[in-house]
Amino acid sequence: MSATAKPIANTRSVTGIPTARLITWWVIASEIVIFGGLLTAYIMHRLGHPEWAASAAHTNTWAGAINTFVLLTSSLCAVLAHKAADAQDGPRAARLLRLTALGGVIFLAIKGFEWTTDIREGFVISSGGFWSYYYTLAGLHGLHVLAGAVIMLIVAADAAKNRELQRVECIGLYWHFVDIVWIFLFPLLYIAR
Amino acid sequence: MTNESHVHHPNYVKIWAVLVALLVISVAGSLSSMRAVVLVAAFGVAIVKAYLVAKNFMHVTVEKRWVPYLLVAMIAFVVILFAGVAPDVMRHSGLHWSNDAAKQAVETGMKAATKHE
Amino acid sequence: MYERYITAASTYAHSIDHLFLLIAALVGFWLILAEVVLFALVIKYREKEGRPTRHITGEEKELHRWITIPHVLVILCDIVIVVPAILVWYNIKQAQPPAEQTVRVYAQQWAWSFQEPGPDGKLDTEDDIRTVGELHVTVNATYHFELMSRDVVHSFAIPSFRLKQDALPGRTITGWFRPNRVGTYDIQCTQMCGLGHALMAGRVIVETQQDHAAWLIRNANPSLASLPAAPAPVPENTTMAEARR
Amino acid sequence: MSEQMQHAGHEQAGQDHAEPGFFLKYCWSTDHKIIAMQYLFTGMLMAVIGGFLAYVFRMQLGFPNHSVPGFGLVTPGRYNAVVTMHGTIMIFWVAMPVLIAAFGNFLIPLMIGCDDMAFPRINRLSYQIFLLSAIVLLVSFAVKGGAFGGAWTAYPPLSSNGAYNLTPLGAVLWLLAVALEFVAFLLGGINFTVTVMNSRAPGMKMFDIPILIWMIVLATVIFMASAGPLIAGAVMLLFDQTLATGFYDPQRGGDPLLWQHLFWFFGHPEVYVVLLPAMGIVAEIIAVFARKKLFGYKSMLYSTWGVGILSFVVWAHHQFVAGIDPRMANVFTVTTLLISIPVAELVFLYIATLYGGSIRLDTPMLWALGFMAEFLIGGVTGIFLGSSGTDIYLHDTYFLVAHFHYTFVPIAIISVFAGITFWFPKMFGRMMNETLGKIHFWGTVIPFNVIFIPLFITGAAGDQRRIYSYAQFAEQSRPALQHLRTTSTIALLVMLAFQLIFIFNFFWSMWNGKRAGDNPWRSTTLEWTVPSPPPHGNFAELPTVYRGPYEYGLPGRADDYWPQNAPN
Repeated sequence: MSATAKPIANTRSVTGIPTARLITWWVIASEIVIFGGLLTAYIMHRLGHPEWAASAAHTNTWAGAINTFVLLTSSLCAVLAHKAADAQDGPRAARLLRLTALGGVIFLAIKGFEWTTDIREGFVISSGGFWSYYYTLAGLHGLHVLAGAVIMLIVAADAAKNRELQRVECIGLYWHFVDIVWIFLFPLLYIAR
Repeated sequence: MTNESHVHHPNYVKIWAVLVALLVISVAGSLSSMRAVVLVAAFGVAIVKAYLVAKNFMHVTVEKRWVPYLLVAMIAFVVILFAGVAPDVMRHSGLHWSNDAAKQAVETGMKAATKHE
Repeated sequence: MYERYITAASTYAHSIDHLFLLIAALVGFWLILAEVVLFALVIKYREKEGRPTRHITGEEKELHRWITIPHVLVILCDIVIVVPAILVWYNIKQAQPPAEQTVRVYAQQWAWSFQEPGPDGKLDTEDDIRTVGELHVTVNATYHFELMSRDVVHSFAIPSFRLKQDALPGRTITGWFRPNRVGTYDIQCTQMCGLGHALMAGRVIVETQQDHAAWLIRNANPSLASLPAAPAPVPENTTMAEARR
Repeated sequence: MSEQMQHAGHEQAGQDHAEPGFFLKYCWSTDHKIIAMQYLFTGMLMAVIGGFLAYVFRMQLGFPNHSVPGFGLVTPGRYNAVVTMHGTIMIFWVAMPVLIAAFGNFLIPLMIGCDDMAFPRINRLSYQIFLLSAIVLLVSFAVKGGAFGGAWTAYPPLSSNGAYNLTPLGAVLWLLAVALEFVAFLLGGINFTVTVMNSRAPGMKMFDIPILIWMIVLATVIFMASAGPLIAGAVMLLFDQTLATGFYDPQRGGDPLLWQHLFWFFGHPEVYVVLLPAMGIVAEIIAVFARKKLFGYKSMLYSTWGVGILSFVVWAHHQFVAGIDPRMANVFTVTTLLISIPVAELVFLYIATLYGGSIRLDTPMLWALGFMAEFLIGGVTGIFLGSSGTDIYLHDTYFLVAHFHYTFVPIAIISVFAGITFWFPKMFGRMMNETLGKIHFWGTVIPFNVIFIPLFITGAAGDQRRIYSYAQFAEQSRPALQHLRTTSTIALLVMLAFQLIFIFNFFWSMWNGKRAGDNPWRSTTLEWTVPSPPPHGNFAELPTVYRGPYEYGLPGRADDYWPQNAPN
């Protein structure tokens, strides 16, 4: 994994932003329109269908709030990992990244508990307009959390050996974006009624 | 790859504390019975939180100028989409058309909801 | 010119045809001009021994004029097109003249069915006439139609009327037409609607007032029918096959 | 998908220096040139399939209810599947992979002067996902119920409900294939953008980038920004098909119009996604063969930006009569005609580039000029459809079909042939045969016009599209119209026959063509400074750029061209 094995194209930086961070920004830009499209559809239907409020009342606001707290805290760990990586402290960055990934796992566990309860009460994805959007939006977001956590662990394994430390910041950027999406999903799915 | 830091690291724990405080506000707001309070506490706070994360954790403000422009442009495209679609999908009737199915769904849904309460 | 290819049988058919011709004239002029210039330049500047090319950046004022002037003219033509285009649209799809008759059109896989008022001239009364595949209308009367679909997206098109409107399930869309020529014309479905899309044909029969009145009497109520073999009104959800039986 | 991206970025970057085996070299390579060839050949294979489908339905239309040789009787269900697949394949599996992915992969690193893409393994992954998507699509022909037949626009509830489309499996596979294809192009496109932004040769400033590279990057950015909502929409449609949700089902709180909006919000920019690379190819070629600097490089660039941005605000002109609020149609008519402003500017600039040149009519130039002459027709006929008033009548008729084929055939066929004949020497180190090339050119372009001019007339006479037989329609089954349809079919057969010449020329020249040398066309851009075909790593010594890409015919120089990397 020496830097020379990379193509020179990868090491150039005409814009002044390293390629790894540049591609992360583009990935985030493309994710904005994906989530944006889904949220647009949901918001339009939600505003047009006041009766969905009754369904929305069944969601567990406390589970959503705890999950928001978990993600905010994991974001803190991610940015502290970035700080550690900037200080060339790979092992510390790795520890913090693993903590971030743990946050992601806790998030998914709470989500799993929440969905199990919903499904037990008979609210499945095909139970109505609100529930379809609820599961699709949270599911797509959960998939991003899962993916982020897996990548985070891979980056952490390298960072522990002080390798590829620039990736710590990139995965952090992605994680903060996932966090921001949840910051909007929380009021949209759990509070508005 | 340069390992020189391009950002100055603020006190992240303090920002996290502010974010958690905002979260408490939005949850507390949701317990209010006034619709306006709920909505402001929910969405006003969400925008502030998103801004804080983008500024302090993602360092958008110290990144090259075009990066925030790019992200805002993407949001603008979504807004254009919303503006173009809402007259047909969000509203249930318009000039010479009426979305009977949606109207009926709202009506029966609202009836069921009031009966429930 | 247009009528050589397809009859114009409604009041707004000609306004669409005229718009078509206007656009054809304007864009035709630009198309021919551009093609002529293109070919002329290719012929004029074919490679010749000893003739060097000219080094031009395209930012020289006296040359860029040749782009700017036609460009401004193109924008003028755009305005000349967009104003009548919107006017035609407005008159057909937005402004609706008051209805003399209202009919209901149902699209389904793969048939058109119609609900027309009986002799009393009102919809949703006992003497309503329900037909499948055939719409009977009076010439020179303004019709409103309420368009609905029972399953997927269809499109209600009568080429001779220059009429087209998609039918969406769950929605009622209102439109109008005023036939001005007696005859029988095709109704097409122009939105892919599944296996029988190409078989989803109908006919609109434009009749004189007398003929239409006679048709109404024949079909409105079997007990009033002058002919013993008059078909019974077709129930709303009959398929085409059943109706033909 | 970001997961795969980050993951791929994490693997070992080492290149085997020992001679790799066939599989590693051609199927598992991260070399941008090999990946370009993979895209090119997959695209060409899909073009053969798409062309065969065109042959099948044109035979049915030209000679109704006769068994089609090589296919059999075209039943209504088969007809629907064949037209649906023709549209889907030609746009997503021919135009996109060949124009953007193949030319982009091959040319971006060469033209900006670096050794590979910034993320070679993402590039490889992109092709692998693309290949998978193509296989999924082709498999759908073989499943129970057959391939999806609900048109390439896949409007629900027809596409979402198996009871309506009668191809429950085919519809799901179709949607999966399209979604996978989008993922492949998002991965590839983001890689393109990052490479061009960050990995340019020293000295290559914004306005020194060849216009083709600009256009490919703008196209991928437009794709990325417009595909997002449709990806979300596709997930919703997939759930409607498989999990019994009701996103698009009006009986259950959904709205079928939502899909139409999401689809066309992507679908219209998609036109420019494939148009821009095609125009870029043509620009490169006319500059070289007219020995001229592009007329107004910056105006060209700004117009392209204008087209890109405007393409996001015109989408509902595909839906004028689809049941949208009629007042919205006025907004979209105005924006649609606005787009003619930058496009007219572009066309004028292209034509003006010829002025004062020294034009050689080699095969690539013939194709490039053919593109301009034919695309003009496609462009101006769009005005009829963008004007809401005439669209009421012309919407979904063969007039529309002829219009967009006059845009898409120049884009996906003519400009691709221009690009292949132009860069063939660089790709394979040998020249293509000029005589065969010219025969193929005339044998393609003349029948192309004979196919589609009659269809303008049948469309104006009221022929609606996607109809396997007009027997049910009295006005449409007149013999005069049938003669036109038959003419069109025969012209298609002629055009297809001439493609055999191209296939022969392509493979014959690959091994037997005249050796090309580094710079057979005496061009200025960087890809012509390396050996043909370029070795692994492209440049023996990475170049430095001193000037813009189109310095032809400078007075006072011995050569009539001045390469970008020549210090003086």
